[in-house]
Amino acid sequence: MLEIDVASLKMKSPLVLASGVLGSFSPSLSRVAEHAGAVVTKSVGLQPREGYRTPVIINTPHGLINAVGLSSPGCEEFSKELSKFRGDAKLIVSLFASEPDDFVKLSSYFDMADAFELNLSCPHVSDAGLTVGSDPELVKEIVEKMKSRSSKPVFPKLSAATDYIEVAKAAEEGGADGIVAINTLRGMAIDIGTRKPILSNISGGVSGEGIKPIAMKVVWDLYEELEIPVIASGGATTWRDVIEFILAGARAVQIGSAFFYSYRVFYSIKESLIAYLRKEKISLNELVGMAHKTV
Amino acid sequence: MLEIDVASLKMKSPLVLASGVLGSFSPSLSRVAEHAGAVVTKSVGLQPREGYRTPVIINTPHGLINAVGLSSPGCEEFSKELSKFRGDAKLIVSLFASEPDDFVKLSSYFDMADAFELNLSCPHVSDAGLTVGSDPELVKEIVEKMKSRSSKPVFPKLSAATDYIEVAKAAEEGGADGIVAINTLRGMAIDIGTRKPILSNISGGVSGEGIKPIAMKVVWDLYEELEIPVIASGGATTWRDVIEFILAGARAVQIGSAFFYSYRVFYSIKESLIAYLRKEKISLNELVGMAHKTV
Amino acid sequence: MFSMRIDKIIRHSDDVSTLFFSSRLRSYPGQFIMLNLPRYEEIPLSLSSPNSVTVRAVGETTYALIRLSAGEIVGIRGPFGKPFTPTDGKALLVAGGIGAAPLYYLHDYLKRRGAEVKVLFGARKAEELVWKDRFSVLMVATDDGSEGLRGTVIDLLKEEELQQYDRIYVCGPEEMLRKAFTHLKEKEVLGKAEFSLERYMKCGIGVCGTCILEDGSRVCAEGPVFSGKDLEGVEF
Amino acid sequence: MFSMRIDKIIRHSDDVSTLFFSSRLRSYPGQFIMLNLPRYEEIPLSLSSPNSVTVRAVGETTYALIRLSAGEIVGIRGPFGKPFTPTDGKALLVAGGIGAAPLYYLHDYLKRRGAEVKVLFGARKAEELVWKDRFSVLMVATDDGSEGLRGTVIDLLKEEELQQYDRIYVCGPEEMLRKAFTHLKEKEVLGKAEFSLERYMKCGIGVCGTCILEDGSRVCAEGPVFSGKDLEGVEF
Ligand SMILES: Cc1cc2nc3c(=O)[nH]c(=O)nc-3n(C[C@H](O)[C@H](O)[C@H](O)COP(=O)(O)OP(=O)(O)OC[C@H]3O[C@@H](n4cnc5c(N)ncnc54)[C@H](O)[C@@H]3O)c2cc1C
Ligand SMILES: Cc1cc2nc3c(=O)[nH]c(=O)nc-3n(C[C@H](O)[C@H](O)[C@H](O)COP(=O)(O)OP(=O)(O)OC[C@H]3O[C@@H](n4cnc5c(N)ncnc54)[C@H](O)[C@@H]3O)c2cc1C
Ligand SMILES: Cc1cc2nc3c(=O)[nH]c(=O)nc-3n(C[C@H](O)[C@H](O)[C@H](O)COP(=O)(O)O)c2cc1C
Ligand SMILES: Cc1cc2nc3c(=O)[nH]c(=O)nc-3n(C[C@H](O)[C@H](O)[C@H](O)COP(=O)(O)O)c2cc1C
Ligand code: FES
Ligand code: FES
Repeated sequence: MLEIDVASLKMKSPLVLASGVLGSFSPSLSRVAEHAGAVVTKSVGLQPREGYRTPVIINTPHGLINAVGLSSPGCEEFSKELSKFRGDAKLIVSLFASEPDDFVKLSSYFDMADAFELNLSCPHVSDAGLTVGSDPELVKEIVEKMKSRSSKPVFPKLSAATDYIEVAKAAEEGGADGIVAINTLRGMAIDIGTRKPILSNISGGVSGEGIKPIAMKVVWDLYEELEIPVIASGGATTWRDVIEFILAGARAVQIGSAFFYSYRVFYSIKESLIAYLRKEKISLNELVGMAHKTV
Repeated sequence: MLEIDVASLKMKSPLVLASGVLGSFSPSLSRVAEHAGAVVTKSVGLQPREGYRTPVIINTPHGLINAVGLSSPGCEEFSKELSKFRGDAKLIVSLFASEPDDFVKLSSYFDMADAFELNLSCPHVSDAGLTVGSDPELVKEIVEKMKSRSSKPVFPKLSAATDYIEVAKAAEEGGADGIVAINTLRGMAIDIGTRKPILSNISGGVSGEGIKPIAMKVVWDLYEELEIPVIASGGATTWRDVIEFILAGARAVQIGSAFFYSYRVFYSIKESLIAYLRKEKISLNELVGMAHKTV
Repeated sequence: MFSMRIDKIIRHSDDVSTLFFSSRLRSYPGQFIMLNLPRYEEIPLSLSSPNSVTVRAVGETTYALIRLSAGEIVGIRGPFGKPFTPTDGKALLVAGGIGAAPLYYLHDYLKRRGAEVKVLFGARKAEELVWKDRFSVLMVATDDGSEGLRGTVIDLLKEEELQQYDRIYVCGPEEMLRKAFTHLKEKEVLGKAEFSLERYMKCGIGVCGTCILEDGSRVCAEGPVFSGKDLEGVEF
Repeated sequence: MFSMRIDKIIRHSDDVSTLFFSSRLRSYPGQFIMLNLPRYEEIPLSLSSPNSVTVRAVGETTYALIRLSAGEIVGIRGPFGKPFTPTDGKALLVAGGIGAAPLYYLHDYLKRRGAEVKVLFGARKAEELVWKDRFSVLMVATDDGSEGLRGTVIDLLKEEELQQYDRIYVCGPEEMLRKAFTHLKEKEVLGKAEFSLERYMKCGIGVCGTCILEDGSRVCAEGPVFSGKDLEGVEF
C-alpha cells in the first residue's frame, strides 16, 4: 500500500533513514531496513576520518545539534562493512568529497548501492559538504560526472542555507534523479554553568522537530521549481509530519533525529500511514504535492 | 544592577522587546517598557500597509510561524500613536523601506525615537526586508545615509539566511552602531486535515525556541567579526537563554515570541538575572562574550 | 493548529448557526478559539459548548460559516484566553444578542456545579433570541417588544436585586457592556461582575498586539473575560 | 545538557574515585549519564547512586576526573538507557572490577525494596575491591589471592546454587561477562539474568550508531542492561 517510485528506485515505502543516523554499521542499517523503503548510510569519503572529539551531540526539547564531523572509516573499510547489509530496503550510500572526480571514484567502491546520495550540505566540515553545495556550477559538474559513469540514481542533498533553488536546478540540469532537502542548519549552544560552547567543535548542525517548518518551505519551493522528485529531510517525527511533507511535494521522507525517541519509529509510522490511507481512501501518489493544487 | 550601554544608548537592562510583538500601540509598548531596557516598535513604512489576511500566525511546540506581512498604519499615523508612549525604557523605532532615501525620510517622522532599527531581514515581504538586507553594498549605503542625517544610534537587523558576516561588516563600515541578529527564518506548515498551507501567505517566518541554536551561532560569529555591539534576537524565552546569548557575545537580548507564554516574561527574567548575577558575583559586562575567552 | 470535522449544524435563524465539531475541546466557558474555514479568514469565536461555536453572520467569513454543511473541515487553534470564574452559588447571566454564545456554555457548566442560574437575554426582535430554550430560568427583552419586555437587557438588569447574586456575567455588544458596567458600578457590585470583551484579533495568543486595551492588556490573553475591577478606568 | 557542581569526591584508590553531584538525578540503577569535563571528552558513566559516578582512570578524561577537586562544574546529559529490572526477592549481584559501579546503586535500591541481596565481587587485587563496604552481604575473589578467594568472580559464581535467586545481575569487563553468560546459560538461568554492557559511545541517545551490537541493538538505548535472553546468539 505504501509502495512508491522515486526516480527508478522502486521502494516499498516512502520512509527513508537519514544519513548519519544509525548508518555506520550494517546491523543497524539492516534492522531499520525492515520497515523502511530505503536506508541512507553515514556519509563516506575517500580517506578515513576521525570526526570531532566528544561532545559531538546535544539533545534539546526541539531537536539535536550535532558535530560528529563526518567520522568515517573511509571508503575501503566501509564498503566491507556494507557488504554485510542484509536489509530488504534500498541501500543508498552517502558520499562526501570536494572534487567531482573524487565523487566518481568513491562511488566505484560501492557495488552494493542501489543509489547514491551526495552530501553537498554538511554545515560543520570545512572542505566538504556545504562548501561544495553552495556552488551551482560545481554541483552540476559533480552530478554530470556521476551520471556519465553509472546508471544508478543520484540524489544531491542540499542545505536551506544556500540559494537552494538555483543549486537544485543546476543539479537537475546535470541529470540528478532527485533532490534531498534539507541537511542540518548551522547552530550551537553554550552551557551557562561552564560558560563554554558545549560541542567540542563549538558549532554544529541543528536537526529535529524544530527545523521542520524550515524544511517544509524548501520542499514546497523545490516541488514548484523542479521536475525531478524531492525527498524531504528535516524534523519528521510522526506520521503526521510525513504526510505534511508529502502534501508539500515530497515523494519520500527521511527520518533521522526521531530515533532518539524510539527505534520503532519506522514501524509505527508505517502502520499509521497505512491506517491513514485506508481511512482517507487515497493513494500516496495522489497525496504528493496535493497542497499545491488547493491553494 | 542590569544597566548596560549599547552604543550610546544607556539602558536599564539588556532585555529588549523584539519588533512586531505587541509593538503596534503605545499602551502595550509602555507596559512592556516597565521591565525592559528598550522596546522596539512594529516595523513601519512610508505608506499604510494592510498586511496579509488571517491566518497570519501558527503556534507550535517549538515556536511560531508568522506572516503578518508588515501591517502598519504608515509613518504618519504611527508617529501619532508613538507620541503617546509613556514607558520608561528606550524607544527604538523599526523602519522598513527599499531605498536608502526612504529610510532617511521615514526616520524624520519619529522625533520620539531614541534609536532606529532597520528591518533588513523580514523574510515574507517581497519588496522590503530580506530583499534589501542580502545586498551588502545597499546596506552600507542605507546606514551611511541614516548616520549622515542624525546622531541617533542605528541598528540594522539581519537575517541568518544571508551571508550575514559580509552584510554586518558592510553595515559596520557604513557606521552602524550595532547589529541585531536574527530575524525569523523562512518556514511554513500544512494542515493535514484541510491539506492546505495554514498561513494565508503560504509561508512565513519561524521564531521562538526552536531557532535559538541558529541565532546563537550567528551572534557568536558576529561577536568574533565585529567591533560594534551585537543585539541577539531569536528564541530567547528564559533567563538562561538570555545569559546564553550574552555569553555568546550579545550586549542586549530581544524577546518576542515568548510573550505567548506570559506578559510577565520581562519581569520574571529581570528578577532572575539579578538573582543570577548576585549568586555568581559577576557583572553583565564581564559576561558579554565570555564563552569566547574560555574556548 | 489542528483541524476538525463539522459534524452537525443547527441553523437557528437566517443569520445565526451553531456548528458542532467532531470532538470536544478541553476548555472552560469564556474561552475562544481561532477558527479558519479554508480560503476564508481565521476568526475568533467563543465556545458555546465544549464542542461548538455559535456564529452570527456579519461579514465574509461568518456568512460562509453559517451556511456550511456537515462534513466540512475547519482549522482550529486554541482554546485561548481567560475563562469566566465559576461559582456554585447564585449566578446572573446577562446576554445581548450573539453575546449569548459563551453564556450557553457557562450556563450548563454552572448548573452542573450546582449553581442557581438566572439569565437575562436581550435582542432586537424575537427571532434574535437565538436558542433561548438552552436557558432554564430566563427573562427576555426585545427592542420591538416582539417577545418579553419591550426594551433592552439593561432594563431587565435594572429590575434585578443584584446583592443576592454571587457572580454576574455579562456578554454582548460594546454599547450594552458599557451600560451594564455603569449600572453595576453604581450598584457597587463590580467586584463580582465579569465582562467578556471583543476586539479584532489576528493571533489570539498575545503576540501580535492588535487587541490591546488602553491599559496595555491583551484581550486575547488577559481577557476576553475581565473582572469589573480590571476594567475600572479603562475605556472599552 | 545541564551542568552540575561536584560537591564531594572520595578517592578510593590510586585510580578510582567517586564524584558526588550537587543534586540527585531522577534515575534508575543501571542507567548511565554522558559526563563532560570541560576541555576533555564527554564519556558514558554509570550512576553509582542517584548523585554519583564511580570512575576508574583508564585514559585522558578518566584520569582528569579522578583527580578533580570539589567545586568543579561538569556537563551532564541523561540519565539514559534501560535500567536493571528490580526484584523484591533474592538477588545475586556479580561485579568485576569497576563493573561494580552501577551495582552500588542497584544494591541500595533493591535493599530498600526489601530484596535479599548477595554480592560476588572480583578484582585483580585487594586494593581494586573498591568501596566494598557498600555491599552488606559480600563474597570476594582476587586474582592474586590478596583478599578472599584466589581466583575470579566466575569461580565464586560457580559455587552458587543459582536456582535460589530470583534475579542475577552481572557487570564487569567483557571477558568476564562472556564467561558469566556461558555459565548461566549452562545452568539454564539466563531467563533471570541481566548483563550491563559497555561500548564506545558518542551520543548516548541512539542516533549516532557507534554502539551497535550484532543484532542491531543500540547499547545506549536498548541497553546498557540486556537480559540474558536478548543476548543469545549475539556476539558481545
Ligand atoms: C473573543 C471573541 C469572541 C467572539 N465570539 C463570537 C461568537 O461566539 N460568535 C460570533 O458570531 N462572533 C463572535 N466574535 C466576533 C467574530 O469574531 C466576528 O464577527 C468575525 O471576526 C467577523 O468576521 P467576518 O469575516 O465575517 O466579518 P468582516 O467582514 O471581517 O467584518 C464584518 C463586521 O464585523 C466587525 N468585526 C470583524 N472582526 C471582528 C472581531 N474580531 N471582533 C468584533 N468585530 C469584528 C467588522 O468591524 C465589521 O463591522 C467574537 C470575537 C472575539 C474577539
Ligand atoms: C554505559 C557505560 C557505562 C560506563 N560506566 C562506567 C563507570 O561507571 N565507571 C567507569 O570508570 N567507566 C565506565 N565506563 C567506561 C568509560 O566510559 C571509559 O572508561 C571512558 O570513556 C574512557 O575515557 P578516557 O578518555 O579516560 O579514555 P580513552 O583515552 O578514551 O581510552 C582509554 C581506554 O579505554 C577504552 N575506552 C574508551 N572509551 C570507552 C568506552 N566508552 N567504553 C569502554 N571502553 C572505553 C579505550 O578503548 C582505551 O582502551 C562506562 C562505559 C559505558 C559505555
Ligand atoms: C548525528 C547526526 C549525524 C548526521 N550525519 C550526517 C551525514 O553524515 N551526512 C549527511 O548528509 N547528513 C547527516 N546528518 C543530517 C541528517 O541526515 C538529516 O538530514 C538531518 O538530521 C535532518 O533530519 P532529521 O531532523 O530527521 O534528523 C546527520 C544528522 C545527525 C543528527
Ligand atoms: C508576530 C510577529 C511579528 C513580527 N514582526 C516583525 C517586524 O515587524 N519587524 C521585524 O524586524 N521583526 C518582526 N518579527 C521578528 C521578531 O522581531 C524577532 O526577530 C523574531 O521573532 C525572533 O525572536 P523571538 O524568537 O524572540 O520571537 C516578528 C515576529 C513575530 C512573531
Ligand atoms: S490578537 Fe494578537 S495580541 Fe491579541
Ligand atoms: S552512542 Fe550513539 S547510538 Fe549509541
